[in-house]
Amino acid sequence: MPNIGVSISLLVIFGGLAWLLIRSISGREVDRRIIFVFIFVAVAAPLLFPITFQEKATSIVRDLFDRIEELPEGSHVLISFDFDPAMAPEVQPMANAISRHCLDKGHRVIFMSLWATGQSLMTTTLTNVILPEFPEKVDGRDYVNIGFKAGNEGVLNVIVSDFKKMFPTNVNGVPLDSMEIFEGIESCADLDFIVALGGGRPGPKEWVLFVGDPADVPIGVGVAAVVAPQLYPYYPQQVIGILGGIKGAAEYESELTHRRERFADMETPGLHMMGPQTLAHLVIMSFIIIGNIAFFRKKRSGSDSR
Amino acid sequence: MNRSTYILTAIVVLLFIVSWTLKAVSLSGEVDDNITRGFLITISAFLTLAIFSFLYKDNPFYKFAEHLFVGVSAAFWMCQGFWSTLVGNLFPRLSEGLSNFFMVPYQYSPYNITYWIPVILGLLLLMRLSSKAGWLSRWPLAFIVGTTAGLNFIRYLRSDFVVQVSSTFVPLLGNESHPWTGIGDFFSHLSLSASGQFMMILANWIIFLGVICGLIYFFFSKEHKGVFGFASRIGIWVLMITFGASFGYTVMGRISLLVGRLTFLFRDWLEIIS
Amino acid sequence: MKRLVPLTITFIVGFVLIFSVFLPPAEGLDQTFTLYFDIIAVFAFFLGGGNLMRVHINKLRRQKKDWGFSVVTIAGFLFMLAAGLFKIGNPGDIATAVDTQGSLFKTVFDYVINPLQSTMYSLLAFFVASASYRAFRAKNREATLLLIAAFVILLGRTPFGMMVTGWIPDSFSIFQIPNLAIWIMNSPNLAGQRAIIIGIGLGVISMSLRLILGVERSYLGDDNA
Amino acid sequence: MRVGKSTFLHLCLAFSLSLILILILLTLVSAQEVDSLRSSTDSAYTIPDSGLVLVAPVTSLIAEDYKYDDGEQLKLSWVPSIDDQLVDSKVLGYRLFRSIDGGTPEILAKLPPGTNSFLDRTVQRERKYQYYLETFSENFVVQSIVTAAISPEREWLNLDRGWLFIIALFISIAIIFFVEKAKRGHKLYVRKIAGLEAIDEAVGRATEMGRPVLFIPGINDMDDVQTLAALTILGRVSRTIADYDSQIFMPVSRSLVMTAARETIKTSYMAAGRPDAYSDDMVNYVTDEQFGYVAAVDGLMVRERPATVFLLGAFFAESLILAETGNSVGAIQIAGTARPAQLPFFIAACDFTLIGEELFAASAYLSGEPRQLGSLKGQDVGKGLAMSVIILGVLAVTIATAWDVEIMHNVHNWLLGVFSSN
Repeated sequence: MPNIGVSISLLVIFGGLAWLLIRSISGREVDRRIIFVFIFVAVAAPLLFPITFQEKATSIVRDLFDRIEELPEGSHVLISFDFDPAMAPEVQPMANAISRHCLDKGHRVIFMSLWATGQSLMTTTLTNVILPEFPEKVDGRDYVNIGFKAGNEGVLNVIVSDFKKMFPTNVNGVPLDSMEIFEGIESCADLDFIVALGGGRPGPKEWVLFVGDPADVPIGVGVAAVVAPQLYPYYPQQVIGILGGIKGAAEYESELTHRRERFADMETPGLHMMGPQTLAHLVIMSFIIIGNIAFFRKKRSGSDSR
Repeated sequence: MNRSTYILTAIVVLLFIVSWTLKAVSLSGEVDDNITRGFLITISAFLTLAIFSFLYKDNPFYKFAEHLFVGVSAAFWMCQGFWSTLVGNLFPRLSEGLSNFFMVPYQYSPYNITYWIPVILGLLLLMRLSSKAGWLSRWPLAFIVGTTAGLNFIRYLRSDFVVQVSSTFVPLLGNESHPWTGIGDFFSHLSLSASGQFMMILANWIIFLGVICGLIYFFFSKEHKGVFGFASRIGIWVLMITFGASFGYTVMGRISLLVGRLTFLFRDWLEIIS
Repeated sequence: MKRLVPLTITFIVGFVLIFSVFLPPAEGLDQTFTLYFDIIAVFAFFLGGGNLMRVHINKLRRQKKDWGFSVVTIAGFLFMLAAGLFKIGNPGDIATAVDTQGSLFKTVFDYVINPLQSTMYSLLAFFVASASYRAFRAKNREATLLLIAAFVILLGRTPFGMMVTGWIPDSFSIFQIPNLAIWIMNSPNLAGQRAIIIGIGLGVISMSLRLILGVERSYLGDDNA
Repeated sequence: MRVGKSTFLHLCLAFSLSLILILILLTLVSAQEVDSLRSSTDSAYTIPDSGLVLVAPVTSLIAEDYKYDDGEQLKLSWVPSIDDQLVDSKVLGYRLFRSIDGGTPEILAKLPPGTNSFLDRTVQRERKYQYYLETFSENFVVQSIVTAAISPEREWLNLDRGWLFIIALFISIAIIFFVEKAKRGHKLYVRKIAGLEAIDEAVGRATEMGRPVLFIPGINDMDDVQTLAALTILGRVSRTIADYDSQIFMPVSRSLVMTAARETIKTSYMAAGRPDAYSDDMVNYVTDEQFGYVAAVDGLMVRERPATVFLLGAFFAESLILAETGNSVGAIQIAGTARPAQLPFFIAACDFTLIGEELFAASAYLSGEPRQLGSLKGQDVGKGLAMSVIILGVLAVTIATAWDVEIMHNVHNWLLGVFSSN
């Protein structure tokens, strides 16, 4: 049944594209609403009839994975959820995969957020991933959720020298001083690794500028694809590795499923989402070609008539 | 509003009720508040579709969603500002009574008095409402402009100027992983392998020259002629490649967002995928 | 007087903040001033929210076109404001977070704001396609470079890049599309980004200086113009 | 009172110079050396009892003043116990004790194995502090020797940032120098910026078509310099609009920006001699929510069909939504942002785009005032500095890595030190 669905939708997409190609050879432009329809079909069809492709991690993703892999057990890792529901489809799979990886390696994980909207997404990761998959881990010892604080970069400015000034308690009002996980942690400078997940401001860039550089803490980032190129200048000196968009998430997932047996059968939303991606990219590339053909035909006919 | 709009609205309302009912029925086994939940999921789906309808053209459903969005979200951020900035940060430094009222711990410090500065400036800002004393509202604005200029001067100097300059110190003849071992070796190992020495060296040359030419493009006070003009042409080409590459790279993220929304429609609302 | 005082305030505040970076006893000033800014911004909400209400109430009173939708805005605003300020339905007391699960505030956020926000954002998937269709044309040399770079990266982000060029031997592996894509991202793209970022740094420095020294005062209304 | 610009500038300069002088004096005063205090290295081993997991104490415990701060921190460093190993470590951790003014020692922190430093942020300048560390295993505890009493010191100047200060000073002086030079009537060349040349025409077109101009100052608040840049451009643009008698719409997403923008437009209209034509309704606050704002602006665009759209300031994901919608209603669009991530979309969908630095230069360029143009020349000096340093650094690191030349390594490291982010 899915195969029939796949075939029909592929037929619709490619047939339509061929038709538009023929039209464009006579120099005709395509209405933008037709493009919208194609994008809709290219994304919807693989969702209804799933197709997945294999991914292999690029070095920029593997660097981040290896860093978490090589940290000694019991290291303090801070994961900051600086994104909103709109970015969640891209960034949440990274958050889940990295949280799994850290906890499985026995690191102590501190969750926080600079975005008001990040707090509920953090709760999503805690309730959907950590509680069911790591029942042996104890809140306050192995991980802690210290929640959201308003103030954007201001928050970073403070925690870079003093954590408890900004976050006196965790999200449930328990003082941080009373927690085992915070022993020896006064500020961000005492952390072993920071993973900044986000895509807006404040986000990974601010973490690098306000915390990573001044306190000299290694930072790995996971970002929405749109801001990843902007972070390349910081790699590899100022950031350890970059997960860019859903492809980065998919690569991390495939690395995790291949290199840590425990996760061989885990859910891989990132990998699943690559199906619609591939088709949509194909459609956009086709439209670029169609647009150029139409453009050159028009230019030629324009110069002919002159 | 013409007749067809009324008919369309009636149909949408009907579909809304049908969806609500079906959703409530399908949730009845799982949750207690299935009627509320059915309503909430249906309204989410309705709003999602209302926004998508804008792609075709402007219409009353989009207008409804837009106006609702504006009203609700403006209040959302105001409440956030009230609870997190005023209650969370100002009151604990201003007054013990207010702190106790809102049950936030009072933070005593001899400098607390300085927190009257933003309060006074904030009140001056409200002077804008008066036609006579309106000019007083320029003071807080001047304060803000000064703050922004002062803070960003050093911030950008450090992160955008100093650090980016020193990150551009790239070796042009090889690095630790590809050490330079003489011109003979270079030619005998010449290859176009992505991880080979040649591509690495080429990349560094492009970074070096690209940054220099890019900066030349931004020169304001020198005419872009001759060698300088040539370099600035190279600069704009490098910028164009940058823009093209960033654009292409971004597409993936944008598609993901649509995937997220369609997943909501197909899974949470229609329940046709799992 | 009306101009001297604001200019002096800007100058002193800006200058002090720049120097605080170099003086350890004054180093906390940037945090303090950031907080001051946030507090002033909350006061400004009165003006903003008041203005929003005024505009829509006027529309309603004068029965302007689409006045019916203004009712939606006003109702939504007041409803959410009440839900947030009085913490309606909040399971805890006054000290619990305003967006605690179960509160009316959080419910409206989850089922109204969130879907609207994400859907609006997802429109980009469509616009990115229509923009690339229109803009990526080989009109001249610059546009052609833009087009080629975009195309290579797009191809490199899919498994097709590897399918089409996977046969290329290792010694020419730069021509494998995914490798080329990463190389473009790391080399010319990085060079361009850096040139832009350094330029921005200088632009901000100069702009800040102009503001602090009162050379740029068009935001206060320019007396020369 | 009307203040001459030059008088004000001179006042500023005088004030700055005196401050710098004071700073230099302060450096001389505060340049005293603080000796760090060392404990003697080894303490005696306890005679082993059977069954005890014996561990060695930490050695070389040093307490010293933290540089550079306001006298709020003391830095402790030590060599961890030799029994503190990555694998099969006998050491379970350390306990740090502190006594204040010779009082009874109290526990300050429990530290995990592998720690070799600690920053005590809970100290005061008037007090004297002594520290010692306990190394503990499962059932054994050993103490290090106690450090000598020490108080934290306040440093008046952060000497780590000396180079940053010099770079800041260099660029500032270059800018001020050219501002002054231009003021004295020295002619300056400034290259054309296409997007800005088009402004008059774009506003004129709106007037001809009888459609409004839409001005979007980005979605960030006044704490972003890009918003300030947008407002300074608004000052010039609204002047043109007032002169042409066009209509302007300006929905904004921040209340403060609304207040500032009204002030800006109002003064421009007054300067144009048409205060009666100004109305507060030109600028309206919509919502702080990013996409709520975008939804409203999109709606406004398709309903009001502006002839000209300005998208100047800090933009995020919404850049393309706005630019595509503007394009679909046939508006001329002039965009500009210093968010590198959003520039490609403006380049693709708008008629003119101010790239990064050009956004900040725009209002100076539009003003046509020599002083403002002088500051652009000053920026170019900054670019010259960047280029020379890059060339020098690249040369140094190339020679250093290729032929391992000692002096070039030093040059490279020195440059990295000068251009470092602390």
